[in-house]
Amino acid sequence: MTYTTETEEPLLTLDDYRIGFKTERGLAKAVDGVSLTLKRGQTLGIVGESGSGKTVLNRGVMGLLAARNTIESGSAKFNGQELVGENRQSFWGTKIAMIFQDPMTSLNPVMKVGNQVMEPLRQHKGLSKSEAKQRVAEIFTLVGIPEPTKRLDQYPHELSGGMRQRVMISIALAIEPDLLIADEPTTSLDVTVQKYILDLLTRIQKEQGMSMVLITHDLGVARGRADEILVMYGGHVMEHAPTEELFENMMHPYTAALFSSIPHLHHKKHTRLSPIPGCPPDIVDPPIGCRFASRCAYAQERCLTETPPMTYDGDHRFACYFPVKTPQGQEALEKNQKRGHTASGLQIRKGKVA
Amino acid sequence: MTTYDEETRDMNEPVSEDSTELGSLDASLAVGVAPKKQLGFGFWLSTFWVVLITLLAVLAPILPIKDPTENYIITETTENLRGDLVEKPVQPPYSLDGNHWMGTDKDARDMLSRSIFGARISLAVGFITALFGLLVGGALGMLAGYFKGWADKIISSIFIISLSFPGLILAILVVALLDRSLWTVSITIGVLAVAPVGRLARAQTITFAEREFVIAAEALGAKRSRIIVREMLPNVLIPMATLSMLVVAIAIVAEGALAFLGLSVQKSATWGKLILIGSDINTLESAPWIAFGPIIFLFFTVASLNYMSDRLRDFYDVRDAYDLYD
Amino acid sequence: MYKSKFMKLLVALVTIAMFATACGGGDDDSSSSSSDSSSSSSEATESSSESSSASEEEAEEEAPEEEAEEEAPEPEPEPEPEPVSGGVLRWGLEADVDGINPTASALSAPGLTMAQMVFDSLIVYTDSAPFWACFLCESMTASEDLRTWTMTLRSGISFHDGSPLNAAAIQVNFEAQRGDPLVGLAVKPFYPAENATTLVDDLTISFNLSDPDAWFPTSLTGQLGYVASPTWLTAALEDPTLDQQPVGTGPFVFASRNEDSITRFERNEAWWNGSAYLDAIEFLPVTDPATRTSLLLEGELDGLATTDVESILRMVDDGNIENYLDDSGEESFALINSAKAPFDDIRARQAITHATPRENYNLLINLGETRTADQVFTPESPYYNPDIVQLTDRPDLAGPLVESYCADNPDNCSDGKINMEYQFSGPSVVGTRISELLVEGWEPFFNVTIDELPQDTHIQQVAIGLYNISGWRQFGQREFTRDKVWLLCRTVGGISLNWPRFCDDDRDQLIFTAEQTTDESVRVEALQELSNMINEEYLYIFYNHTLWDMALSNDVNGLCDKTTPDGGEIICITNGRTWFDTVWLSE
Amino acid sequence: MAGSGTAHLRTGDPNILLSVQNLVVEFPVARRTKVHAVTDLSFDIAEGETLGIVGESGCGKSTTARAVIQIPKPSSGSVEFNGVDITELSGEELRNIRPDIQMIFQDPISSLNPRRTVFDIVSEGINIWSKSNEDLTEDRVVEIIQAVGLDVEETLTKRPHEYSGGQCQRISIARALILDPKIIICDEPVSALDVSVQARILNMLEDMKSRYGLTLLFISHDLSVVKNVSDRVAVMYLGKLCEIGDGDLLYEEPAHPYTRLLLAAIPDPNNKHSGNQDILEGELPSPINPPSGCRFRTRCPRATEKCAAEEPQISQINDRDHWVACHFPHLDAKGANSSDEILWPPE
Amino acid sequence: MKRLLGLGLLLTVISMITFAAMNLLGDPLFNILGPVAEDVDNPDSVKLIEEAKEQYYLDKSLPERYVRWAGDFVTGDFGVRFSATGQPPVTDLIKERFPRTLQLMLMAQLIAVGLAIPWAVNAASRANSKTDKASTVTAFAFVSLPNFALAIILFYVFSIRLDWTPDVYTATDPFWGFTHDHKLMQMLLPALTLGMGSAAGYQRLLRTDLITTLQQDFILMARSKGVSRRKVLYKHALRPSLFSLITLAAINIGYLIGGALVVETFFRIPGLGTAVVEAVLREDFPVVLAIVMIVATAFLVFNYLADLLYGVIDPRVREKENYKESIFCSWKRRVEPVDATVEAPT
Repeated sequence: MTYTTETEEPLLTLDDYRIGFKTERGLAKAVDGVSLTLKRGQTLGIVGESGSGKTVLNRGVMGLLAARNTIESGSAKFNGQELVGENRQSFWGTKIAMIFQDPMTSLNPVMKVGNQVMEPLRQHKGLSKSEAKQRVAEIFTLVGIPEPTKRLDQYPHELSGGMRQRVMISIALAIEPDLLIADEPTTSLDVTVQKYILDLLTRIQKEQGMSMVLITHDLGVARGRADEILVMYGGHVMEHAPTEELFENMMHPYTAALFSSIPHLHHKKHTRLSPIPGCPPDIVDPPIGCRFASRCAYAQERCLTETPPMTYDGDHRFACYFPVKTPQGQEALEKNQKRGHTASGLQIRKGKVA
Repeated sequence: MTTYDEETRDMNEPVSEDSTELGSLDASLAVGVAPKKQLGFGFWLSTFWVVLITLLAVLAPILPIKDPTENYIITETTENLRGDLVEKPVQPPYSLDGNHWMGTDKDARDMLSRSIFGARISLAVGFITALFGLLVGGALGMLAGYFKGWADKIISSIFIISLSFPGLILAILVVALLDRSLWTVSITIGVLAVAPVGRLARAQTITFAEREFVIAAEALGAKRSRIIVREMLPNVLIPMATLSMLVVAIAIVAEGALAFLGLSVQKSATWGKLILIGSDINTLESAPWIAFGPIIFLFFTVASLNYMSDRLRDFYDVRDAYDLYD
Repeated sequence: MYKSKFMKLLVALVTIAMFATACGGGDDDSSSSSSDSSSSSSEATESSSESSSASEEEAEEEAPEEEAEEEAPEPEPEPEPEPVSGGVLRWGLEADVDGINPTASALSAPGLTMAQMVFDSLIVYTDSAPFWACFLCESMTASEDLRTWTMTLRSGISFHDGSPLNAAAIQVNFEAQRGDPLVGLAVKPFYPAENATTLVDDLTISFNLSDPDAWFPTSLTGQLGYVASPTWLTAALEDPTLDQQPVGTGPFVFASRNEDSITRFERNEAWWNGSAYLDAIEFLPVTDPATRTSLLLEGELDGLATTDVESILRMVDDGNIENYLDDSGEESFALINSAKAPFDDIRARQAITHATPRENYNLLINLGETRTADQVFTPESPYYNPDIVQLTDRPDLAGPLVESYCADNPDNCSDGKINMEYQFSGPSVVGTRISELLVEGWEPFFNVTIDELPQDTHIQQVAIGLYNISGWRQFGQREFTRDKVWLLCRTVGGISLNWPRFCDDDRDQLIFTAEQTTDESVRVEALQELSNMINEEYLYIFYNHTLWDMALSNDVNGLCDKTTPDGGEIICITNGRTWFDTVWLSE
Repeated sequence: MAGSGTAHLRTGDPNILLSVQNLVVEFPVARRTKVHAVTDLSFDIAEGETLGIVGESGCGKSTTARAVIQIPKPSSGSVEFNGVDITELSGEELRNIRPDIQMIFQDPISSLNPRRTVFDIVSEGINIWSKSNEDLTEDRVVEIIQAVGLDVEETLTKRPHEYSGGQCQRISIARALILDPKIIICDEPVSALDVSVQARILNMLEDMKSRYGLTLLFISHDLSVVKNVSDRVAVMYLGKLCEIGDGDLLYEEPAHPYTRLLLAAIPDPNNKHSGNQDILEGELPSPINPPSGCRFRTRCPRATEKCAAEEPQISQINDRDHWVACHFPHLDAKGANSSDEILWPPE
Repeated sequence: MKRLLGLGLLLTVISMITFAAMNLLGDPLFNILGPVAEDVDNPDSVKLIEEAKEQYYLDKSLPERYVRWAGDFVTGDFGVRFSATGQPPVTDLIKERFPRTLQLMLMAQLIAVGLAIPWAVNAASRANSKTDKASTVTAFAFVSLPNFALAIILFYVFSIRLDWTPDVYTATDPFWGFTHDHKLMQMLLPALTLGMGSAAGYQRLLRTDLITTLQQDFILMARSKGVSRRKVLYKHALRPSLFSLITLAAINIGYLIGGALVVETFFRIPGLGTAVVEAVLREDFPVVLAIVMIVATAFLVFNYLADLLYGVIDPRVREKENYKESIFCSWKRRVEPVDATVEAPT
């Protein structure tokens, strides 16, 4: 299935994109038929729990997965150029940049940070050493690293977590990419630093006019930073909508469940949380039908046998037969509450998943 | 269905060695499907070999094999210069044949049975050494690691000093000055094993002493002795056990080296001694089986022990590498 | 520098060329010291076993029958190619030595080999009566009572350092050797304390002996006969490092020495007896006989000497090597200490002799290539006693003897077996093999403790009698009475050169009888009886006559062309040693 | 900020179970240098109450937890439990009081002995104390194991590594509960867990608390989580206390500049503080050589010279259960509570 | 520096222990004089004994002798041998023998490191591929093969069967050259014997470390920056993985010395290894003492250098002195970067 609402040619288009890993037990379908488009200058937030396939998706697009164990299919177009089956090394360091979760481990501990930022400049832009240094100092200033020339000669361990992440961003900036993929860029940082870095990323993205994919497990992080949010679960796209639309209308039970399982600031103390029952699907041998069915309070018999197709509601799309806040959904939930369990056997008491 | 559901995914799988294509995401990590840890066929094959050789060694005197000291001289009838037919002994060594599966040495002794009898001493040295090293080194190391402070300082200094001595020189010195009995050789090598084993025990103890389950036990009100026995020991024992196989292997090699220098157990032949006897250029050229037979025995035994240790280390996820002691 | 005198003493004792032949310090036989891999070293004691001063007839004549066919050297007169001057000969030694000073150093086989380059000896052995000839001397005559021998030197000879050779120089050498607290121990017993030598004139000197000796000149064929520059000797007393840089009158001049590596001698252009063909000769110590052999076969060496039977066979099989084989020298045997329990009882000595698996020994250790020995003489020798049979390989005879011994000496027995210790030098592969083989034979009657000792310690312990039975090798003087130092009562003592510590005046008398006459019939009778007495006392368990091989590559010519200055023939090969002044390299 | 003072202590309240006063923990790092991990910290917890301690990494919250259970003992200060200063106790006395104070750790792997079965681990407390306390029987183990939602049969044979992180945390809780403690110190019990699992553990903690009448000291860096479980919340910065008080009150009207910054940074979609434009400048000062006066002054948007010269003392705000250590607190903070929206599934 | 002082102290303790052991294990007088030392009734012997006592300072107390010996040792005079002539002096012997052993060790280490690094990089970059499995098996075989056995096998194949390498060490100069006459070729097999075993050990260690490193994010980062595969392997991954290897290589000095005893003996190289075996056998303790000290010093110094090298390789170590000790503490453990709480302010 193709999903395009674009007039302008999108920067990145995935169509039924799949990634499988060969494991001892069989093929692990980490990304299973994802379609999306990313417009130029836009930010796409990809949200999901660990194991949902969000990281694999991006590394797959980058071509950073081990070829030996990986099977990639479908279509992924970057700038109109097909990526699947192609060697993507020419994009590395030129068109696409990445930022990783832990700034400590994603910087080489034995190289001066200056050199690490200079590397792509010298390699791809052909700058001389002094030119590169000059440029790095500029970038450092841009990302708010004080005393940039002094920092050039420092090693990662001499910097704080926030500073390291700024260096990471500098590397991405040095590349001047069309697309920046930020994979959980702030998870290991303290909240105050996290806020700074996210704000910085957004600012830079806007200033440089690049596209960004922001991967996170925290819906809150995506809000305010992403133009659109894509929710993944078990390798599937569950829901995809412009950010504000999503927060207003969470159509997919999974999105809603994910959101309500987290304690929120506006809750009174000792508010009972609503955890998601059960465990993530086995992607080597995924359940037939909806992957979330076994944990879903709305699940009906149909969900267990048929994979729900993507439903479009303007910019909002979701893969569910019984979306939240729709009559079908409400009916399904009530039915389940009445019989005390869902179609998958999940018990429900007093309207709560037990 | 219980109130709380199982979360089957083990999120704490250690990084597997699979598919390290320059930092690529590991499949199992990416999808949360961890391969089951297994000791593997090789481990059981190694175990089989070690058990077999140990059994052979123990049972050697009652096995239907040739006498390892008997000179099985073959005679043949030939004409002498005068044309008389005379019975003449054939000059050994004899090559491999149905009678001597591994040939004979220059003294017409059966190499197979000599190798099996050689295993008796080699393995005995290995096991005694390991036992001594583990008992003494393990106890010292655990003491140092758990109590820290002065005990640690003193014991650690002893370890360092003993490590700085070139081991084999020390061994030949002791062995040359004292009598060359099985016990002297074993204990000498065992003493050399104390420091490396002790250091591992100490490191392990320290590692585990810092782990939170020890604090938890203390918080439960467990006494020190109980913590050592119930919490520390089971954890230190596993790496020690895997190490012990390595120590046996290393002791066998060390004994072999001593024997190769002509300085090991005097009375009986060990593998090292058998190899030494076959190792001069003439013998190697004319009768390579004399040296290579025992080499194969030695190699398979040492490799098996090493491999077992290695596998167990992986299996129990003992992080500290310890192949330092040679 | 202080010298460890006791060690030096023993080293010297067992290697002095004058009286001795070697005691087999180490491995008692064919594979000899040179086969022990790790302990063999530059120490002189190491290869002391191989030293000997007795020389032999050419190998072709003397070699045992079974080897005769294999021998390469051809006696046929071929058109002799002309000798060419030049070239460097590389010779493999079984070990390096501590020094090359005849009056202070332990001249073991390699030491003697090298010493023969720098030093001329006073006397050389010859093939016909009186079986010796003057070399550095011009003449030598005995007094009536055979106690005083007067020697006249050749004139006009000078040492490499320019000092002249004269009677005084001989006296300095002799007294230095006799006066050396250690080397002298084997010299002292046979001379009066005072006036052992008398200077007659500038070139004439008299030796005054304690006992009459018709064969005295043969004493001067080896270390005692080497004459070194007195100037150098004096200097070396002050600075022992000079022991490494010998100065003599010989055909070659010491050039350089790198311990454990290469010792080089160059042609003495001003040699009094002509000029050597070789530009230089280099000695390389290679302790392992197999390796040494390989080097020769590969052309890295031009020659070597060995007793390792396996190596000998390899070289005999190779077409490009000339082998000079000779087994008339030393004997290999087990040495029994008659002064210490249990072998102070002849029954124990008999029993162990009977239990000894000598056949296997000769088959396995000597590869069946050596001749079994029952006595010190080979069958070719006029003194060979055909009646002597050493009863080995007869365990049936050993049983009753052990039983009767143990009945009388229960303290020295356990479980009906005699307790004893077998010593040998090690670590050595052959030594180990031998010990295992012997123990295999002895075990039914003896509780054998094996004691593998470093060579030096082994020699020490044997010298002071701290042993039961031990692997050994000695005898082998061409003139047998020169071996008297190992047999006489007067060499028994705290430190005993009479290793078995066995004294029998009658036996001594037989030696003196043989020594004091040149009458062959008297000598035959005396020496055959001597052999018999040795056999009956069960002091040595003879295994075999040691087989020496001097092996040279085919390019080496003129080996035995050396003559006395007067043109007389010389026995040129002596237990693996020879001269190289007539040797030349073809091509 | 980060001030000292004990004004906020509810001295004399008979319900106070644990009272920590002037706690100081220092570690030597090199010759003559010390890390001042916790300096002059005071708080108290009433019976049945949950006190949440929140702060960023390096603020000393975990150190505080360890100091409370006396492993290791604090450098100075007192920890009164049930009126007894346990810092004064040693040896057997201390051991006897331990069953009442239990702890749950962050790392589910490190806190469970990998070589023992889960049943063993849980019943360890029983094994230690059964002689002196006859109530402790195997039945209790079974009860507790079931209470935390594990299968008793399985625990008999399985070892910790066969369980997931969430389950391991349940095991830890079970182990802590087995001796029927008065108080449980929870040191970041959910930060290593996935969000959906985290909710389950938090719910369970609440269940256990009501079921066994526990008092909790809950430590976390996650403000939302702390708010959810705590009755009172304390905010720490660089080893000192900034603000303490009723959870709802503190979150509603944060008075300390640091608290405000923290709250503003929370990426919660409904965070009403996120509009605060102040940004936390600079880096965390070294605890080896902390700033003089108020420890937060180096990064505080309101700092003046006074803050460097004088350490603020803790003081009460508006006569409510709300205490702050700051010279210039935000006392005007008012905000509407707009948390009526209830998401799925409906309560 | 403090650590250097510690090193000196350690060496002093070692030398004291060794010295005392050498003097107490055997009767030094007996070692010099043999049985004569016991023969106190004989005036000749007594004279020898007196002379020896004076010569070797045996009439002095043990500490005094130690001080005397240590003083000489520090100035490079290792004393007089307990040998027939006392010649050559220990110093000369060491001077003569040491270069050969040093050459051997250097060659062995070069071979080991030179082989191990590309081998490990290659294996780690294709972890669990067939190539990697094959190389793991190979490495395992070499690790399990005692060096005396390896020596025999190499000698059998290359010297006896193929005749590529010479049978014997003849100490011939020059070093460089490829015929049997050159030291290079003569040292090749011994160095290979020592080097291969070590190389296999290094490979196993480095491979594991590299695999760990290669799974780090910064490798992914480097690749996503467009750094070439080769550069990623050798520039980004290798250096941070070298820690354990350096430690092992330093500790391996001890192993190499042990191996040298065997290998030198087998290949008949007159080096320190053979010297010490000979000396031990004839109880020539001054030589043993000197060699033990040289080896212990080398061992400790190399470990010290390894520690310094850590700093070169990893800047984290350079600044914080929290690596403390390598052999002195935990050899294979890299000290984790300091906790955030101790982080320096900017």
